[in-house]
Amino acid sequence: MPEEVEKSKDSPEQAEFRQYCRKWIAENKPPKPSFRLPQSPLEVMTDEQRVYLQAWQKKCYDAGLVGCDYPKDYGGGGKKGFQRIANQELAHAQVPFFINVIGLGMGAPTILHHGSEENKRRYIKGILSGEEIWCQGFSEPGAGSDLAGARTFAEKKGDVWIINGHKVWTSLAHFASWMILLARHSNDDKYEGLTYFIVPIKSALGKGVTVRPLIKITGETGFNEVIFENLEVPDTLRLDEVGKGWTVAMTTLLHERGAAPLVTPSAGGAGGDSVGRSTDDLVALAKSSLRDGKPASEDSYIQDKIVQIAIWEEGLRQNMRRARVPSLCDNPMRIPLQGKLVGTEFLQALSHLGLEIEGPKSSLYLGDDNAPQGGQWPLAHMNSYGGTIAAGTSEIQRNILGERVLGMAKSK
Amino acid sequence: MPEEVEKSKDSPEQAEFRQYCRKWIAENKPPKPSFRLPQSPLEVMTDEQRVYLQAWQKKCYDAGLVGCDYPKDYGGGGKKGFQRIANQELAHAQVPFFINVIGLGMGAPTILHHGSEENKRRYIKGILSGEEIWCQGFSEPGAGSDLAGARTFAEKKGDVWIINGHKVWTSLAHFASWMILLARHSNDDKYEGLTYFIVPIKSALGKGVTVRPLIKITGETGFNEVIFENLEVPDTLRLDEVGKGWTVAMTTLLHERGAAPLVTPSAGGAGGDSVGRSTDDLVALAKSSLRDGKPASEDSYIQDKIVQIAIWEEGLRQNMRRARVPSLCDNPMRIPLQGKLVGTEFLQALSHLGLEIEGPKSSLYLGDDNAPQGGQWPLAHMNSYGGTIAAGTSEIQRNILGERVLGMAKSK
Amino acid sequence: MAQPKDFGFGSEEQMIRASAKKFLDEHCNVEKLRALVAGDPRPERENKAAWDETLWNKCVELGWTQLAVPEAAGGAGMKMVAIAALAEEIGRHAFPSPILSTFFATFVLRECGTDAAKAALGKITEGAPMTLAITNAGGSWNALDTDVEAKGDKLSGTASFVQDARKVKFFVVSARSGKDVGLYLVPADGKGVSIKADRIVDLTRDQARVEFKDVAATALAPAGQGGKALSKALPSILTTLAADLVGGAEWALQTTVQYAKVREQFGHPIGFFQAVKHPLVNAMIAIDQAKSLVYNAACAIDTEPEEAEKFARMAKAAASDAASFASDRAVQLHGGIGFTWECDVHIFFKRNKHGQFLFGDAPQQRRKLAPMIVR
Amino acid sequence: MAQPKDFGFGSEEQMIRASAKKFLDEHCNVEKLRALVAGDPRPERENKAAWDETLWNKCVELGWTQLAVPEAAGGAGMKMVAIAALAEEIGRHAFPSPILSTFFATFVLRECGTDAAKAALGKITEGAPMTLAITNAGGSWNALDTDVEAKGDKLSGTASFVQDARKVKFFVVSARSGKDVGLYLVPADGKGVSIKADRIVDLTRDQARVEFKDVAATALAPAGQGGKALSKALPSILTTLAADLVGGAEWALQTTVQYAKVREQFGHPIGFFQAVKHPLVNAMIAIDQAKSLVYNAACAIDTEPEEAEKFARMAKAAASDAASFASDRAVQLHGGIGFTWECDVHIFFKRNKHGQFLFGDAPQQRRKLAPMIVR
Repeated sequence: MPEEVEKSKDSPEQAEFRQYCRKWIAENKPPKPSFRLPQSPLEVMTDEQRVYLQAWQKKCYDAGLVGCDYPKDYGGGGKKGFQRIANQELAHAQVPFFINVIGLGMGAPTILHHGSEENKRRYIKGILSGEEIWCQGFSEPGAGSDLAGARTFAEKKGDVWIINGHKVWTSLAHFASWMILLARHSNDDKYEGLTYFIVPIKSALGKGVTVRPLIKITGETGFNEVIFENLEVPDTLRLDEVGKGWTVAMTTLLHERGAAPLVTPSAGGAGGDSVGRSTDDLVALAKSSLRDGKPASEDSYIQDKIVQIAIWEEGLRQNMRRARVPSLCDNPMRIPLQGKLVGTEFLQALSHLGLEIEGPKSSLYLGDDNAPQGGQWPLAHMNSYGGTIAAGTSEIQRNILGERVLGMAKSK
Repeated sequence: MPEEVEKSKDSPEQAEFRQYCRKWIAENKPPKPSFRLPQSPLEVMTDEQRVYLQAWQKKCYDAGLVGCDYPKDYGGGGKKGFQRIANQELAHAQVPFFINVIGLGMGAPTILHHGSEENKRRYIKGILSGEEIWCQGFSEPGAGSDLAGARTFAEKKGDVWIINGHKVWTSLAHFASWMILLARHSNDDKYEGLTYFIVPIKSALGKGVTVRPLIKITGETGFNEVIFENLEVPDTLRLDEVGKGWTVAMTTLLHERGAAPLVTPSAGGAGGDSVGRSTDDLVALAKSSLRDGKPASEDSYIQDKIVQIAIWEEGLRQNMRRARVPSLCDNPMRIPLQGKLVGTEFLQALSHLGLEIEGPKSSLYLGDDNAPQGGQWPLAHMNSYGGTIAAGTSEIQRNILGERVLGMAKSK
Repeated sequence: MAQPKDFGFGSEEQMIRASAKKFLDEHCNVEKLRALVAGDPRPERENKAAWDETLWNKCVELGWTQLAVPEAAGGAGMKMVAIAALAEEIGRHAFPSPILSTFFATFVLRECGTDAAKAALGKITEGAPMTLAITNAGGSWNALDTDVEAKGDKLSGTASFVQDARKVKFFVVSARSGKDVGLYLVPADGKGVSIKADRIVDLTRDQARVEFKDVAATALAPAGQGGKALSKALPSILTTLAADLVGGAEWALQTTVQYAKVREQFGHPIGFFQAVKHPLVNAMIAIDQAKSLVYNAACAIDTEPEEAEKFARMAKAAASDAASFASDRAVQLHGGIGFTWECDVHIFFKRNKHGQFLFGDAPQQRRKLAPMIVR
Repeated sequence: MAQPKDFGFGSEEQMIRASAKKFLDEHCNVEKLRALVAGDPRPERENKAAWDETLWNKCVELGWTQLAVPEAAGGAGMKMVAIAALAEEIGRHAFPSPILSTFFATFVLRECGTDAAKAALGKITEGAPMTLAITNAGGSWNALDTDVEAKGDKLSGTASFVQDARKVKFFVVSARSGKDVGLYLVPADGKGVSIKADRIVDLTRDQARVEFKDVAATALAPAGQGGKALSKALPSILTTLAADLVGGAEWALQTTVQYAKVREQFGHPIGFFQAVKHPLVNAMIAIDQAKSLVYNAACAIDTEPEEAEKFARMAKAAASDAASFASDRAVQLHGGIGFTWECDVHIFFKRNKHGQFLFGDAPQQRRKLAPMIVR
C-alpha cells in the first residue's frame, strides 16, 4: 500500500509518532553484517546472528518502537494504535527483523490475556526488549496437526508441577530463556486435560531440559526438539486455570494467525538476505535470466505466470485493506483466518516460479558463485514448506475455514 | 493408436475378421440423419433418434459385430477376443454409437455372471441386438455417492417381490424394456440387506412403474426418475442370492468402469454430432477462431493449453496400451480403475478449453447460426459434468483409488 | 493521488447496496428468477430475452440509472465503489435486466464530452435503457475492429454480441470512417435497424447481432475520439462486470455450502468430507481476493485513475476465474441434482460463464497486464 | 513404422529391470543412500560428488555401460525400453552414479558415425564413465550456444552444468568453429582441463563448470555435424531423464502412502482424510500417464523414430510435472517430519527438482511441442 494511504488516517499524535519513527530509523538503521542473515527469525543459527539481531531489537525497544500498544506497567508504550505505525515504518525501511518473533507474536499476548499480574510484570518487558528470547512448546512427534493430542505430562506435586515429555518444531529453543508450553495434566479428557505453562529453558538446561537441534531440509538449523525429564515448574508459572490449556492455546493461535486485535510488533521480516517474497523480486530475476536465449522476462509463459503472482499479491494486499472495512466484510473472520493459509501458499508458488525462471540455474545453492542472487531462491522454496506445514498445516487451515467460517461439519 | 499397431497381434482368424468388419462397415455405414444426434446415448431424447439408433445396432448385431465374445447359446458370437476388433473398426469408421449402452456395458455382463441359465437365454440376446433397451436403477435421491444407502424396498410375498421406491439418474428409462435394479430387502445390514433384480419397465408403465423425465442443465432430457409403487416382480428375476445385491452391483460397476475383462461392444461413441472429444477438435476450433485479431491457434497461451491437452490425451492412450502389458504394471487395477475418473475429467478440461478458445462465441448455443460448430462446445462442456458426477463422482473415484489401489484407510 | 483506506465505501454507498439487496431479495429471489427465465429448457429454444419490465421502472425510481451519470449531466455522480456494490448484488441475484448494459453505456457517454453525449446521459437519467454496440463478428472489443461504417451521420454494418439488445431503447454504436472511429447514438426502433437475437446459453441475458442499414445516427464523439472514450470507460466496464461475477460466485459458494450442510451421504453431511469442504474453501479464497480487487479497482477509478486500467484488469481476471471455479464446483458438489434443470445452480453457472468471457477472460486480461507488470 | 503393442518390453528387458532392482535394493537402499549423501547438511557445504566407486565397477560387470552401445560398436545394442526401465529403477533409488550421464554420452556418440566415436563407445563398453559437456553458462542445451571454441583439435572455453563431472573419465564436448559445431572427446585429466564444482541443492548428483584451456581433443563428429548428432540423441536423453523422474516420483508416492497408513492424527491414520488421500491419488494418476508416455517414447525411439522427438518431449513434460507434484506433496503430507533433514523425503525432492529442469522443464517442452501439435 502506498505510504500516503497509511498516513491518511493518522491522528495528529500518530502522525507525529510516524515522523519520529521515520527519522529514528533513518538514523539508526544498522549496517549490513558481514555474515549471512537468514530469511526469517526461525532460521537463526549462529551466535553472531543472534547477538546482532538481539541488539537491534533492544535498540528499537529502547526507542519506543516495540510494544507501543502494551500497557506501560508491563514495559509497553501504553498507546493503542501506535504499533501499526511503527511496523509500517520499519517495513518500509527494510530493516532486519526482530529475533524474538515467538515471544512477540505468541508469548506476550498470551501472557497479557491469561497470566497473573505478577507474570505480566515479570515477563512481558523482556519479550518486547528481546532480552529474553522465547520459544513455543506445542507440537509433539505424535501430535502435529492434532495439537490437542499432546502427551507431554505435567503432574502436580504440592506446589510444583513435574513435566515429562517431548516437544518438536520449537524454533529458537536453542537461544530461548523461556517457553510457552501446552501440557497434559490429565488423560480423562482430550481438551479439558490440558494446562498451559511458562517453563524455563536456558536456566534448566541439563536440569530436566534438553534442547537438540533439528535440521531442516535446507540444511539450516533453527528449530529443535526439547525433551523434559522431571522438570520442576512452580505453580505460579501456570497460565490460567488447570484444564484451561486449550482455551489459552486458542488465544496463542489466534495471535499467531494474525486474527486477533493486538498488533504484533514486527519489522516486516524483509531485512534478512531474502528474495522470493514479491512480484518485484520475480521481475528482477526474470530480467537477469535467460530462457531460450532471450531474457525470461520477454517469454510469454513466464510473463503470464508472473502476472498471476502479481494479481495474487495485489489480492492479498487488498484483502488486508478490506478486512479493516467492516461494511465490506460479511463475516469478520473470513479474511483474517485465511491469512496464514494463503500467505504461505503464495510464497510457495512465488518461490517455485523463481525456480522455473532460473531453469537449470535453480540447481545452484548457497555459496555457489554463479547462483542467481546467491542461491536464495531454492532456499526460499524449500523454506516455504515450513510455512505450509508449521502452525497448522494448509490442510488444517482449510478445515478451520470450512468449519469456523463456512460452518460445515467438522472433518474429524 | 495407429491401426497398424492394433493389427500387429491379430491371429490369422482375427485378421480375417478385421477385414470382414472393415468391409462390412464401409458398405453399411448409415447416412447422416436429417435430425441432430445427441453427443452420447445418454442424451437420446426423441423417437426418431431412438428408431435410427436401434436400427443401426440391430444391423451391426445381425452382421456379427455386437456380442462377439458372448457365448453362442446366449445370442453371442462365441469368439473370445473378437469384440475388441469390431470395436476398433467401428471406432475408426466414426459410425453412430450403440443406443443400448447400459445393457451392453452393465446389464449383459451382470446377467452373464449372476443370472440363472434361464435369464441368460432370455435376456442377453435382446441386449446385444438392441431390440430391448435397458436402464439401470442404482442412484436414489438420498443415495447418490453412497450407493449402498439405497432405500428402494423389495418385500418378499410368496414367490413374488413387491417393489416400492424411487430411482433417479436412470438414463434411457423412457425407452427401456428392462431395468437392472439394486434394492433393499432388509434394513438389518447396510450391505447384506441388498438384493439385485431384473425388473420390467415398459410393460409395467402405469402398473406400478412411473417414468418421469428429468431435464439436464443442457436442457436435454434422456435421464429420468423411476418410481415404483407396489410393482410385483417374480422371484425368478432375482440375480444371485438374496443379500448378494452389493456383490452383484460390484460386478456391474467393475464393467461400467472398464475394469473387467469382458469387452463391452461399442461403436466408439464418436458418431453423434459431437465435438469436444480430442485435441484435433481443439486445433480445428483454434484455427477457425480469432483471438486478439489473430487465429487463436497462433496464440502462445492457447497453444500451450492445447499441448497440455495433447499430452494428457496421449497419456491416456498410452495408459490403455500399458494396462495390457502386465510386466509394466505394478498393480493390475491401478490404470483400469483410473479410467472413469481421468477420462471424464479430461473431457471436462478439453471442452472448457474449447470455450476459452471460442471466447465470447462460447455464449452461442445449439441452433444459433453463428455458433462455432453448431454450439456443440458449450453443450459438451455442460454434459461433461454428467461424466464427473454419474456412476460414482470424481470424489468417490478418488476414494476408490486411494483405498483399493493405494491401500489407505477408508474415508467413510 | 492516494486511495482512501476504506475504498471510499461510506454510508451513502452502504445505503445504495442495502436498498439494492432489499429490492432484489424481494423481486428477484431465486424462485422468481427461476419462474422468469427457466420455463423453457429445450436446448434449441429461442432466447426469450426474459425480463420483468416493471422492475426496470422500479430501478429507475430507485435512481439506479442516475447513479453513474455525472452531476453536471443531471445525474447523481456516485462513486464507482457504489456502482460496484450494486453490481455485486445484481450478480448475486443474477438479475435479468439491462441495468449493467446501461451502466456501460453511461461510462462511455460520460467520456465523450459532447452536448449530444450529455443529452444521451439525460435520457438514461430519465430511465431509457441503453447498451453498447461496439463488438465485431469475431468478438473483438477493440474499437478499431468495428464492423460498422459511418458515412456522414448514416451507419451501415453489423454490431455483434450486443448485450440486452432487445431490452434497450438506444444503442451506443462504434463506427469507422476511414481510419477513425466515432461513437453514435441510434434508437433501437430506428429505421434500418434490425435485431437478430442470438440463441445463447445464459438464461438471464439476451444478446444479438444488430444490423444497421443506412441508419440515421447522432454523433456522440467525433471520428477519432471514439476509441479514446471507449478506452477511458474500459476500467469502469471491467470493474462492474467483475463485481457482477463476484456476486454470482458468492451465490454459488453459499448455495453449495448450504447444500453441504444438509445433504447426507455415508452418515455425514457431505461438508464433513474434505473433498467437498476444501474446494469450497478454495472458492471462498478466490472470491475474497477477487472482491478485494474489485473494490480496489473501483476506488482507483474514483481516486487514482492512472492505476485504474491495471487494477480493473486484475479485478476482471480474478473475478472471471473465481466465478468460473465457484460455479464449476457448485455443479459438481451438488452431485446428481446439480446436473438437473430443476436445481437453480445452472442458472448462475451459465450467467457466470457468460460474464467470464465478456470483455476478455482471465488469460486475456493477464496478457494485457504483462507489459504493465513485467517492465 | 508401427509400434508393437507391448512397447517391445519383452523377457530380456524384464530381466534387465529385475536385476537392476535387485542390485539397487541391495546396494542403494535408502539407508545406504542417506549414509552416502546426507552426512553434511550445512547449507553452504561444498558438493562432495558422493558416490560409491565400487558400485560403478559392479554396474560395469552387470553390463550396464554396454546396454546402449550398438552391437556394431561392441555393445549389447539393447532397446530404449530397456534403458528406460533401468533408468526408472535408478530414479526410484536416487542412485548417485554417472550411469545416466554415460548413457547420454552413449546416445550422442552412436549418432556420430565416426571411427573416433566408435572407439569412444568402446571405452564406455569397457567401463569408462563419460558425460556431456554441451551446456553454456546461460543453461542452454542448444548446440550452437556452446561457450567452447575449437581451433583445429584444441578446445578453449567453459562448459557449464556438466553433470557428474567429477566422476567421469571423459567429456563429450560441443565446440564451435566459426558457425559450425563439432563434438570432441576430452579426457577428464587432460592438460588444461579444470573442473570447478557447483554447490548444488541435489545431494545425489554433482555438477560443475569445466574449463578448457587450449586442450587437446579428439574430434568425434566433424564441425557441422555435431548439432545433428545432438538433436538425434535428444529424444533418448529426454526419455531416459523422464524415466528417472518417474522412478523418483513413484518413490515419493509410495513412501508417502506408507506414511499415511501408519501416521495417526485425530484418531485415524492420516490416509483416512481426503486432504491426504486425494492429492496422493492425483500424484498416482500423473505418474501413470508419465510412465506410459516414457515407454511410448522409448518404443518410438526403437521403432518409430519420426515420432520420437514428439513423444520424448511429451514424456519429459509429463514426468517433470509428475515428479515435481509428487515430491511437493511428499514433503507437505509428511508434515513436520517431512521438513527435516532426517526424513529421507528431501533427498528425492531435491533430485527430482534437479531432473525437472535438466534439458528443459514441462513448459519448455510444451513450447517445442506446439508446432508439432497445433499445425
